[in-house]
Amino acid sequence: MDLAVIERSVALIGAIVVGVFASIALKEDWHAKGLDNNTTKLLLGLMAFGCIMVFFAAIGVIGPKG
Amino acid sequence: MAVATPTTTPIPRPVLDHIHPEPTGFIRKYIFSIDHKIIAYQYFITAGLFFVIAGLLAEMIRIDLLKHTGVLTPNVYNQVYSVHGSMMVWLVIIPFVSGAFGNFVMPLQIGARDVAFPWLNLAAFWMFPPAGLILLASFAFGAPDAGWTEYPPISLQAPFGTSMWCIAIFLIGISSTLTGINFLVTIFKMRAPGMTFTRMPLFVWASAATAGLNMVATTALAAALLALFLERQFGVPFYNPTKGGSPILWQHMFWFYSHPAVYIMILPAFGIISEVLPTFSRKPIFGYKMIAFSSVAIALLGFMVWAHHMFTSGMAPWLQLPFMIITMLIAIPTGIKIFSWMATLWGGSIEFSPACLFALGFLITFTLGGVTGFFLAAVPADLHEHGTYFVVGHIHYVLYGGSVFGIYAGLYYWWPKMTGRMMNERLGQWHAWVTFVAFNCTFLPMHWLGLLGMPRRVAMYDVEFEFWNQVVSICSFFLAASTLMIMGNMLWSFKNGKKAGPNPWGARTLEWMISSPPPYYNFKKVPAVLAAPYDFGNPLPYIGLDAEPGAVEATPQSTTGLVHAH
Amino acid sequence: MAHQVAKTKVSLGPGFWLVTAGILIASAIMSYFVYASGWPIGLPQIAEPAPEIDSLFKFLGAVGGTIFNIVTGYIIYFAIVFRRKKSDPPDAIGVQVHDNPVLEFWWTVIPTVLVVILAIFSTVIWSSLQNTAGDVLTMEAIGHQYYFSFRYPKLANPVNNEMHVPVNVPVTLHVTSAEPGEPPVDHGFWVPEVRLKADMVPGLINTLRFTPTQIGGPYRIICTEFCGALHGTMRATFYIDSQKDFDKWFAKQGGTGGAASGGAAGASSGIALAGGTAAAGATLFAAKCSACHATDAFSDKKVGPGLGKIFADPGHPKLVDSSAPTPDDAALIMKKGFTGDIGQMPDATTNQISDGDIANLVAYLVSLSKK
Amino acid sequence: MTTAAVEHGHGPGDEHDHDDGHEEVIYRETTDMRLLGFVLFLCSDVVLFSAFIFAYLYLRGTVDEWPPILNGHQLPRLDLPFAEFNSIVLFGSGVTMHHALENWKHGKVGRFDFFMGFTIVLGVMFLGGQGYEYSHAAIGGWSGSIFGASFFTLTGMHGFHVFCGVVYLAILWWQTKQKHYDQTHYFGLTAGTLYWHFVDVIWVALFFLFYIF
Repeated sequence: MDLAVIERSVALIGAIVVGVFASIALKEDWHAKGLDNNTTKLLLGLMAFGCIMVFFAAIGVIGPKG
Repeated sequence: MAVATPTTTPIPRPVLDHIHPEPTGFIRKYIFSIDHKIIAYQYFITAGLFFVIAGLLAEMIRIDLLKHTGVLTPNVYNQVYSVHGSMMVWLVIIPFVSGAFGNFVMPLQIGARDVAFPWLNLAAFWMFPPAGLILLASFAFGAPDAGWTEYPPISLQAPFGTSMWCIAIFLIGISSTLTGINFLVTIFKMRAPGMTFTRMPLFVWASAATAGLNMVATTALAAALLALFLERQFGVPFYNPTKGGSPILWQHMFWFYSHPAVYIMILPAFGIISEVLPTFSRKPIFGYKMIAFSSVAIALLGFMVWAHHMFTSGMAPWLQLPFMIITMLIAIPTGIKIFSWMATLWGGSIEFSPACLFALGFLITFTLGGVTGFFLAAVPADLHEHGTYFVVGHIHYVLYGGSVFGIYAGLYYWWPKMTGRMMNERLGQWHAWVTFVAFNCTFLPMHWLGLLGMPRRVAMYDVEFEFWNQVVSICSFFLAASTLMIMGNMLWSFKNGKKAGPNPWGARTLEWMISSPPPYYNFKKVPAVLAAPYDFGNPLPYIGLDAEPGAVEATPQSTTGLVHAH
Repeated sequence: MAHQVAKTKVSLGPGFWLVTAGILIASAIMSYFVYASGWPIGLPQIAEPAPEIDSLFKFLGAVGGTIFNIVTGYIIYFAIVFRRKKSDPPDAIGVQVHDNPVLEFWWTVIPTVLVVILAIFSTVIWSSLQNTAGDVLTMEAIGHQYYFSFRYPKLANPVNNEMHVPVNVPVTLHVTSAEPGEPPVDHGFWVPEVRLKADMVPGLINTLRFTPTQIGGPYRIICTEFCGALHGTMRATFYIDSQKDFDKWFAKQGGTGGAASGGAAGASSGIALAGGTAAAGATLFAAKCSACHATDAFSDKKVGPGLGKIFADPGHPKLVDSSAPTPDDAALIMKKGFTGDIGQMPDATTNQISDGDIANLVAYLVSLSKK
Repeated sequence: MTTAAVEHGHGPGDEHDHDDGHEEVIYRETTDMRLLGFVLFLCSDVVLFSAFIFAYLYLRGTVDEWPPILNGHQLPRLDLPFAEFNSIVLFGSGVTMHHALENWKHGKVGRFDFFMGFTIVLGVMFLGGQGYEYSHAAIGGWSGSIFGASFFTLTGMHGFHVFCGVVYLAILWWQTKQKHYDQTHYFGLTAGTLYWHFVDVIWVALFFLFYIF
């Protein structure tokens, strides 16, 4: 039970940190051209979205109820 | 465009000049060669071998159906037709059209020295023979018997052979996925300077569309096969209704690949026809852009129609309508192709070489196959036809009368380029005629058998169908015999076929600008392309092409670019 | 131009229009025969919607045949007229024409129009197959290795390998495969003379709707999905009887008053329903039944159907003699359990309800239907 | 520098004498082709996962309630909090990998090593977490129900990809130690990074589909 609380809080903090770093990385090579950079941008963006999802899951906004 | 003028300045492409040294030693040269031509020859030989085996299996089917009670025991019969179908689709036609023709012709036509990833090419080929052997070996363990579609749940109860079938097809799937990736990169990145997309030969367009399909669709099949294998071997419930799975799920996943697979099999044949017809009617292909784009359109639409194989399987009725309508839409780009080919014949100077005869036969049989396809697309009609011999007739019209006729045309067309020797024209023409007649006598009656109530995949059938089945069987023996004619022709050309020279047909695409068989590096110097191919009136649109002496002079004097070396 | 020997004809070719006329006339004649004859199927049309489906076949045949004639005709014509003659020099070339926008426009538009017409026609026929009108006789066909069995309402046991339906009675046929205990395999149900087919997939119920119009038989019922070694031998016979003959046959099969649609075990439940009280039933229903059954219309399915108006519910499938289910039918189902096209329900022992409970529940259901 | 270019520009045992510029173009163009090939490979891999995801959603659609009922009991949901934790481990590794590549581009080999090692550690941690999850997921095992089938197959395939990724990154790291790459010739590292990001993104989908949805 309290293990779950620990996991949640770690995930919460982690989500913020990782999300921020991911967005920064995204912002940095936003103007970079080339197939590799564009693919990276797409993937990083999706990963940032993943962080947002984890964030909301951790604060219990989304996820199965009950 | 009347005169060939450079509309784009050819950029130097050092990577095109990059060459890996010719291997010495038999193994590296002929067994594990990375030369796309050698690999193409390997595909030709292997797929040809499987073609013979699968053909013999087909004759076993027809022998069984000589009597309405069946000749073989039902178990054997079911295994025979299932392996026949699987082999013809995955081990014969697909390797032939993309592995063999794609590998040999496509790099030559875009002026490349090899494909983008030669080692990948080598790896892709060497997944192919083992797959075939595994499938054949499955006979020892109880071969798959539920048809080439292997619908669960019955395929879950079949003996171990079906798991071997999964493995074999999975290998083939990986092989064609890798080939697809390889070809796409090759076509995108390795075209000769100045060869814009609209200057690519139409076979290259077809290869590109096919490669795309291979790359995307085949992994879906891999997933379906993996799930089937896991369920068979470890009881993981995906398809078994008694454990909560869904048999229909397999049908969705299987057909999501296997309908595009139909286009994987037919698009390269389209490409071959689009090369053969201009050459032998000495005319530019009619409506180049329409033909090229229709290939892409067909490839894209091909992904949205898979469920038309499942109209009777039990899906939401309203879903039937979109699938029916999109399926019917495919008739439009296909029709455009057919009409453009007809218009290419018009006003030509048509030379009835075997390749041309097969191309003409293709137009007729494939049109019929398309018409019956329309019968099957219309849901209410399909409710009567589904699972009958009408379907069997239809698929043989599109796969035999389509793909195989295209393969024959391509073989006669590129044989001189591949071997450096001519085949026997007369014998080839006989082959074309015999094949055409025997083919139609074999597969046309199947449509009526089906409509009158003969279901497919049966070892025995109602007695009233016996007469027509015997007709079909006898004609199929002639069809099989006709295959011997081209084999004999090949042997003949090896023994006493006369030297072909670089360009025996007076064709205008790049592969004919170099000696036959092509040298290891294909092009001594990679040429620059100034205009579209097929403009027979104009000088050849290639510069900097330092080919073998006497091959071609691209001078205004030579009207066709045709010069008889020797 | 450099190529002195190029064919420079402006005409479409000798006798082009003659050939065109020939192709069109041939197509017209062919289409006429398609409609005049039984082409392409020629089997009797023993039930709705066979005639509609055949009309689609004929239309497709006429259109497709015409397209085929046009393609084949012109190809042969071009091949003959534009062949390379012995006299032509080796580097003779054809007319150097690349495209013709007008032509290409038309041969894109005309097929598109044709496709649209065909799609509309097919859709119209398709929708006629979807109609749920009538729904008088609701029955089941079940595929086994290697025979068919047919469940009739009010018939205790399924009938094997013989399907009788009364003429002019709309039939709703639910097909499935593999009852519990059998190895699950696909089968197919096809009566060519009816032109309808449905796969019999284990764990899935597909539905065919048709109205027999011609007394006759036997016709073939054919399995059209591979179902094992003897798939080819899997047949049953199909008869369309007059209502009287059908009733006679039905009686011979042991059809009597009793169970509800879908065919649970026959006869009477033998439970004294008089003593039941609706109030006790209500509490029992909440405890035992409400998990699977709603108390509103029959069509409102939870796991089982809604039972609110079961004794006065238009949504409830009618029986062969179009009589509604009786309280005793309900009691019987609670006692014996139920297996049928609308689902399954365990029997009284599994549900742990006594005969008295059943009596109370029935009383409750009756009270619901009265509301 | 030249070693790198030769490694990449040419097949093994290729003997030309090239001037440097020519060599650079060769390298650029081959890298270009390999990149496209690699991205196409990722696309077909996406289809593989999509097919299984389709299977999962299809099967899920065939039952009235989710998780499904096995032997009369409804199966439990999966352990969401732990999954959140584990996801962050994987996403974090994606960020560290990104920084590893950036540092390599700027020639900061020391920091590259740090982040590379960090990435691999996180990857291994994620795999361990999956192992923990597998041992605790009480959903009737792989072959118990459609839930177990789709969950263990999909996450198993993803785990296999992660495992391959860890090995791949380790090899790349070793290659950097072999002076295989330099500041301008590092296609292998680009490919590794793309692959690792790809694995992360697949997990985003799986996390949503199995834990949230």
